[in-house]
Amino acid sequence: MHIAEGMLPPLHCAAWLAASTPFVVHGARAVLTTVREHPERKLILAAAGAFTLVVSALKLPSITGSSSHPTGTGLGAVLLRPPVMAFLGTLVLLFQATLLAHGGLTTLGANVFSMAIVGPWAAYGVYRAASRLSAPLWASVFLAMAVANIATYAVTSLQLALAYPDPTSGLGGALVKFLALFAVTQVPLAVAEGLLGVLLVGFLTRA
Amino acid sequence: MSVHVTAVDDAAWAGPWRRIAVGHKVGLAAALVLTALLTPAWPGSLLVAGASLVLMLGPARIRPGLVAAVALPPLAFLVVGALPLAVEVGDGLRVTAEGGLRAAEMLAHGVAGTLAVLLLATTTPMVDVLGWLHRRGIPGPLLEVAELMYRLLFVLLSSALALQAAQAARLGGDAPLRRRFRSAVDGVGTVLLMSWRRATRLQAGLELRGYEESLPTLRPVGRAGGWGLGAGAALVVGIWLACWAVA
Amino acid sequence: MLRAEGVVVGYPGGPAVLTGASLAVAPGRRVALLGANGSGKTTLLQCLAGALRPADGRVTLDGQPLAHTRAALRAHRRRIQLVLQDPDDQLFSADVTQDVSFGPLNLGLSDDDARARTDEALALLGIAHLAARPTHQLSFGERKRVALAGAVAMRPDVLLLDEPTAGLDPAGVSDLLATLAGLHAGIVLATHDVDLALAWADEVAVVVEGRVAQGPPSLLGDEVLLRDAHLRRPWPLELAARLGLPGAPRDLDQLVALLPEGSRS
Amino acid sequence: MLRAEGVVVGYPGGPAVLTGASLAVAPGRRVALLGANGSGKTTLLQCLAGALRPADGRVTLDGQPLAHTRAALRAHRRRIQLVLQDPDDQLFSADVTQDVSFGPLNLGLSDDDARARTDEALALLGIAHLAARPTHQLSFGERKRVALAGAVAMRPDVLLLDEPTAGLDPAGVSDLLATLAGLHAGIVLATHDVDLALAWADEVAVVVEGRVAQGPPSLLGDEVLLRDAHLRRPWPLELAARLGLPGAPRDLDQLVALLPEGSRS
Repeated sequence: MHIAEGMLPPLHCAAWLAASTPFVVHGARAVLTTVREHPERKLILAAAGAFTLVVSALKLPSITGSSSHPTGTGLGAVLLRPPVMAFLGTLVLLFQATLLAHGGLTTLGANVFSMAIVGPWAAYGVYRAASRLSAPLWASVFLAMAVANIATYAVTSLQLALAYPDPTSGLGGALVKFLALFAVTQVPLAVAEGLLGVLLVGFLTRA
Repeated sequence: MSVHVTAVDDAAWAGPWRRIAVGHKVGLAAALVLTALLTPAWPGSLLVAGASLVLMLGPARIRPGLVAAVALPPLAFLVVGALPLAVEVGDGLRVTAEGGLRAAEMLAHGVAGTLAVLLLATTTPMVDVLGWLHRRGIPGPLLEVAELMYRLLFVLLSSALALQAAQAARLGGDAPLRRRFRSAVDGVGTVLLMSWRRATRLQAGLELRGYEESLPTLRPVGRAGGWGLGAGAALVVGIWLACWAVA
Repeated sequence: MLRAEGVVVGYPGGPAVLTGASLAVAPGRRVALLGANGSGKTTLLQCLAGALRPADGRVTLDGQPLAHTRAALRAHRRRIQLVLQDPDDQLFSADVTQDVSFGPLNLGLSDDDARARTDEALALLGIAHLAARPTHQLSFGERKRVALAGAVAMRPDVLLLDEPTAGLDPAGVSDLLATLAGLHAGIVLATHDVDLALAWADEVAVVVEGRVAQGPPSLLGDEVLLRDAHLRRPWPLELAARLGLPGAPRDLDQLVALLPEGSRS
Repeated sequence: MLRAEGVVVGYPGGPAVLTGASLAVAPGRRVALLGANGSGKTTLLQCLAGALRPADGRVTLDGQPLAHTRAALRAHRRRIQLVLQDPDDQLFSADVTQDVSFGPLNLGLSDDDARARTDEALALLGIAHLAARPTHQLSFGERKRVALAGAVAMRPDVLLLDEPTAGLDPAGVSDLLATLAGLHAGIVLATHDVDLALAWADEVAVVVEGRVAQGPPSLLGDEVLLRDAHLRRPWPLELAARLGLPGAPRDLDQLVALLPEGSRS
């Protein structure tokens, strides 16, 4: 779920950019260290980014009847770790903004924060916690994928609510409005994405 | 949607603005985006939206159908995103004139900003932007990852689209939801395996060409159009002056 | 009878690929579709399969024009199946049986019936031994056969094959042609191989400048047509022409039979 | 002189692919490497290119055995270039000039020299008009040429080409062969096409059961060898054998010249 260009006031754009930058720089450093030691990882990282982009352009049949686009950041976080996802996710968002007009440039910081930072970290945290509680693999994967999606959606709603607080009920009211509006599409999508993760693991073990 | 992935990029490669220096295009688009954001919706956003459209359809010679097709999805999201602004939550929900105005203003900023970004997207291939960033000091290995991603994107995309068409040809669309979801996941898994295979094979293929640590290539040289820079600056200044006059 | 009638297709921003292409495939006929790289062979096959909607002209099946509605396409795909050149564009399941059973299950068959169809298709293609193998571990030739089995399992009236012999060695090509001979379907086989087309086909169809010239295999002796199509003359016809032999030999045996006694020792 | 001497290669969990394969490529020679799918042609090319380290046997260049150290491999790749069958395994850059310039820049050439080399390679391959085109918009045949240009721009002593004609139409094949004739390098061309091998090569090398039989093109008349290799006899040799003609004609002209007067009209 991307915040479109122009939707956030200038100060908010700057603030989210400032909040995202350290994570992205940290991720970029991690990538630089990796590819200096293992140049072959460049290809794998590029393929992972390209895969994320392609999957985000594919339609999945969804429960609500309309088709939905999975984000895949949960899977990426589990496989590649969140710092790398912060960098790759930023690239993906940049590509989406300039190839598809999906998202935007001034809203890049905000989108990076929700999709490439909070989503992956939440997924990674849930996955590790579930694994530590010796949950079965399918359950850990389901939770990681679903939580990445839900966390992204919650942060996006918060970002919009902060920018546009409700005149009477303030931030809380605005947050409820945005959460409720996007819940229609995002909650089924989160479930679908969790299922996708589970089935994907099944596919990969058989293939 | 998937059609647009290549449509914007194709237009950017083929259009007459491809040859204009990237820095100038980035500068113009950035100035327009910021103007859309910083000036009042009337007349700032309106002027930015108009200027972006005129530039795309005029000198940059982008097909109107393409602009419409690409602008539509973000527009839909903008409209949906603006709805809550029109509604107030107090004791129940209330639509107010004030809220409607706020929603309309956000919509105006959004449409103008989106069109300004599209001006860059439809005239400048992503890789040109990456090359420009390289000259601005972004470390080479990071940009190489981005460039490889750009190349692999098209390789994987064509396979993924063919895979979807092949599923449809075998009546994939007629299966019950459960099986449709399942085959969609199998498709995603196949593309994932393909990504891995493509990456390792490209690695091997590049090693044969002498790849060890870096991937140096010649960079396309853009033509700096002096008058273009001046006209762009004049345009943005003009919009600001108009806003000041209205205020 | 499957027909393309005056089909026009262009891609956005480019010139038209097909400018009025017509092709007829009678039941059970073997048609070789020839043409240079980029001539529009694949595009024409996609139109015939209903995967692409022509800008002008139409595709008909038994005289009924194909409408691009969901129901009409479904009915069309039950009878017409296209097999792509690259099996990796078509195979997506974890194992062979699962992949081949995809179509039959989508036809609404029961699990048992779908399994029977799948086994039958694998047997016809001579790959019953691959049934339980993971798809992604097969060799190129094996993947091509699995992709073909997936189409055969739908029991189509017409099979459209895009370069099925590309990348196969001579033994693989012979095996494949022998397999195709055992199928009860009309076949349109797109290929670059003029010798193969001459030896195998009931009819040939040459894509030239966006249109199609269809006729008997001896059409491949027409020098002007071949030059325009960027193809060469098949060697039996070329040799027969050079030696001034009468008739249109389709392979070595027919050529040798045409030679005067004196030249055989 | 590039040589493989008694090369043995196996893949984990499978039988050996090459069991003692030897091949010699003299400077400037054109060698056609033939064999069935999966016979080990590609594996042998990879050994020659230094991409694969044989379990036994060795690869030598001008008598020097190839060591698999980083420096030795780098030196080897400056002189020996392998072009893979699938161009998407070697093209990585956004546009054609960028891609082809990688090798020369990697050799340490200046931007100007690299640009000159790139332009030269594009001109040699007849694709100067593609210089500024994005890689992903090219057709398959065009991408194959760009991949080849990337290797040619390195000015190698030997070019190893894995199925360079696969997927090309007859005109594309002729163009490619004409282009190759203009290069000053030894060439090893792996192919399934026995007719092409016979007409083009100075020498042929047939991979059979893990070993290589190398000899003059007339070797392709050896029925036992071809049967073991799952190949067929090229048609000029087949026809000459059927007619009991003396000699080994390599193409139509030579075949016609061999025929007795009476059979030409």
